[in-house]
Amino acid sequence: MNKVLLFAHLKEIAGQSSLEIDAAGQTVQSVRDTLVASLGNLDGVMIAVNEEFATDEIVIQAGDEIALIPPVSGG
Amino acid sequence: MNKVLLFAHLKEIAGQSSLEIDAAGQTVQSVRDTLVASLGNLDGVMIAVNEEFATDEIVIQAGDEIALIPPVSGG
Amino acid sequence: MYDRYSRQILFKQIGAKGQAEIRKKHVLILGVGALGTHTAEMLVRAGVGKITLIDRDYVEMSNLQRQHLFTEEDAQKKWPKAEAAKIRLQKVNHEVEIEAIVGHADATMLESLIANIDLLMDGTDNFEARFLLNDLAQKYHIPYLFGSCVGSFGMVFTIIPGVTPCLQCLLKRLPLQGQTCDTVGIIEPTVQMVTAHQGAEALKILSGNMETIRKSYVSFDLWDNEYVSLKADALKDSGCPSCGLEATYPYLQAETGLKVAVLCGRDTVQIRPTSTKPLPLEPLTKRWRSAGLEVGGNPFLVSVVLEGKRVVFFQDGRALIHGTNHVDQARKIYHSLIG
Amino acid sequence: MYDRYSRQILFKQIGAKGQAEIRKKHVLILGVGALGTHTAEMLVRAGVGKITLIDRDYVEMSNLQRQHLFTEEDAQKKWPKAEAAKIRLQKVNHEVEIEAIVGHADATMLESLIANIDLLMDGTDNFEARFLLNDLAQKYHIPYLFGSCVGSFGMVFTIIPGVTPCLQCLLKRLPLQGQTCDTVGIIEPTVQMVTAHQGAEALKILSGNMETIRKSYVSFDLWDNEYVSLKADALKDSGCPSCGLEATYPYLQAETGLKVAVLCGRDTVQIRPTSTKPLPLEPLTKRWRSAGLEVGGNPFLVSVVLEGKRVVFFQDGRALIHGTNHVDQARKIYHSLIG
Repeated sequence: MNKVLLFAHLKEIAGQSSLEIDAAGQTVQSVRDTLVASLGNLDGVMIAVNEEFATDEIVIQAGDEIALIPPVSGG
Repeated sequence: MNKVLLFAHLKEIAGQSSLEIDAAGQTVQSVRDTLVASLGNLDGVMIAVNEEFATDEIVIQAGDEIALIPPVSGG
Repeated sequence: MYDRYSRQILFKQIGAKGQAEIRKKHVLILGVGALGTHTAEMLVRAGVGKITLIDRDYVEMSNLQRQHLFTEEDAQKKWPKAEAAKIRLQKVNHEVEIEAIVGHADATMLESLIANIDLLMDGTDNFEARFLLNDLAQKYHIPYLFGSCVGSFGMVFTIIPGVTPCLQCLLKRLPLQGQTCDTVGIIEPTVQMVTAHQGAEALKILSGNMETIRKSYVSFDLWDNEYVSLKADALKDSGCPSCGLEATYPYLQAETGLKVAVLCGRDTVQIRPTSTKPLPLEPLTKRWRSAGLEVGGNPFLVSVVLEGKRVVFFQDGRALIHGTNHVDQARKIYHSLIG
Repeated sequence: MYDRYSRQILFKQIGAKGQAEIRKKHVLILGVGALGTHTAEMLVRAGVGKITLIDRDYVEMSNLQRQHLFTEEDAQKKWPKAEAAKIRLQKVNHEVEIEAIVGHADATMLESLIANIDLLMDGTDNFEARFLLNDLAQKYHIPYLFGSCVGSFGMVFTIIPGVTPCLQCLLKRLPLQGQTCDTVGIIEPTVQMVTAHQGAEALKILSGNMETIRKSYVSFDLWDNEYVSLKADALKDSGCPSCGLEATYPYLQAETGLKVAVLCGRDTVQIRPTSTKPLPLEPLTKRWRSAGLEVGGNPFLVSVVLEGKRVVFFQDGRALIHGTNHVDQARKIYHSLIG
């Protein structure tokens, strides 16, 4: 299983601050495509795996911690 | 072995930001007494084990990460 | 020990040598809102040589909750933010040279200012401006300190051309802005958390301590007690249009046409003519007054109410149409007033 | 949407209800230096009901690098910090009631002020004052936001009586202060990093969001890019003299005798009489002038130079002897002037 940490508005959409999914063997792009169903548009949302930003083709291993970091525009 | 993270002036005294020691089986108090030789006075320095402050009688396990947090008075 | 920078010089990673370096440097801060007022105050207190402040907006009461440097009087007078900040900052430190520019920063303006700039600080509230800063940083090899926040959530990243990934590498495209200050608000500590990081990075860069630059991307939520530090190296893209081998700096390309934009979080539309010839504010004021309209203002701008909407015209020809998000309605009101 | 607190009300964890709570609250900030000026400005901009500011010191040039609210003019006039802060803060927000107290805060003074205080904020620069605040928090069941910093290193902890460990549980005794502002300096972003955390915790407590209080002790180094968050529950001590079952609040016990203290980071000795009857500043000024001494001052204090040392007397009888760390030399100068 993989823990998915959520930030900013993604927490509100999910109603919780993290999700549990089984993403072992999937690419980052595939995880993104899957999560769109529950979290809505993820354009521009950066994905980190084990505290490191990952490109779309990286393959997730069992136990990897995933984090979704949306950019926000305020300032 | 145990990694010991150092903060504030302890880094300067040690000349590095962390130490490696073998503290398995020792209490926090015993680690404190040992480190005084290399780091000088540790009165008031708080000791955390695996990101949790520990009382003096807690016994360190192999692989535990130790952190030394000195209080500073500025403000 | 009575020197005003003594406590910063005592910090040995800066020292007298670093302080002398800081005094030589020129920093450009784009946006003098929440982030920009905080970082400007830090840099001026720290004794930087010169700062250039750019902001197109004026002070309003709803700014005061999080934008330092400004007072109730600034809001009552609708003083332009860059000018209001400059007045306060010169009282804090007259030794720092402060250039205040009231206007919309486009590629042409920024490229005309870029000579001798040592650091670009992000005080903007939209990603279009951030991508422009990012391209500017890459083209002219100047460090750029990205920061942004809403609510209790914020992020910060140090962009060093040739070393770190750039904003384009990280985000790929202008992100959809799900959350704005208008929809989810903001608390002031979030701003401070971003500017604490931006400020420390600025002092490292200006004092010549490049080896301790923060390499990771920080994202935090102060309300939920979260703080993550994420390695970003893997996102550096050799094909990136902003920092790659064949960079074209897309956000610096020439622009044409009347610019109309809905402002994030303001219920306001901005209209800006292509040519920036100065508006004749005095004759316009007289004409509107004689037409029975409610007109106010100061040397920098004129405020006039039409059809229940407040419109503010700046000397550079820009107008803000308040109380609407409708571009067409805004255009109509604009043309009704200017002809 | 033009309400001055609109962006804070839009933050849904606060909302209109939380904002109304914040408006009712009274916060005591002890110490109006680097931390205190930052948190005071945040609370005033956020629209808290009332703040009480206590500081014994006046503004000097070397403060300006990190202490917000103050200007060069404040330093030139040696204006007391609490009063200088109040003047600036009322321009930022006239709706907030601000009480400025120029004086040394001991147990007697603080206990006389404690009624109706909802929160204690740490703006102090020494642990004696912090242990006093900690005992006060425990005895009167008031949250206390501990914070401290030097260099690029800082720490912050939220103390809720009956819930979290207290400062005495964490430190056991007054720590030896290896590092002071005088020995290692400080950079302003470190201050902001501490006050960003203190500020968010303050807004949670004041708006009634106790469930999101930060439980862990944060320690960070902005220069070395370190941030740790440490659970502290294990240190809560049922035998603690400040918060245990048989608490005696040792730092609130009665004090006697002339108080002489070397001030951290100032090359200064403070002397304070036990009885705090007001000093007759005018007659003293005349006497010293007629003795040919260099005398200056303002309605709050008199500054006089003797034997090359500058001595500042406050209305409450305190004196600061600058340019020395020697208690006996300071006493001698003090007695030479006062008799």
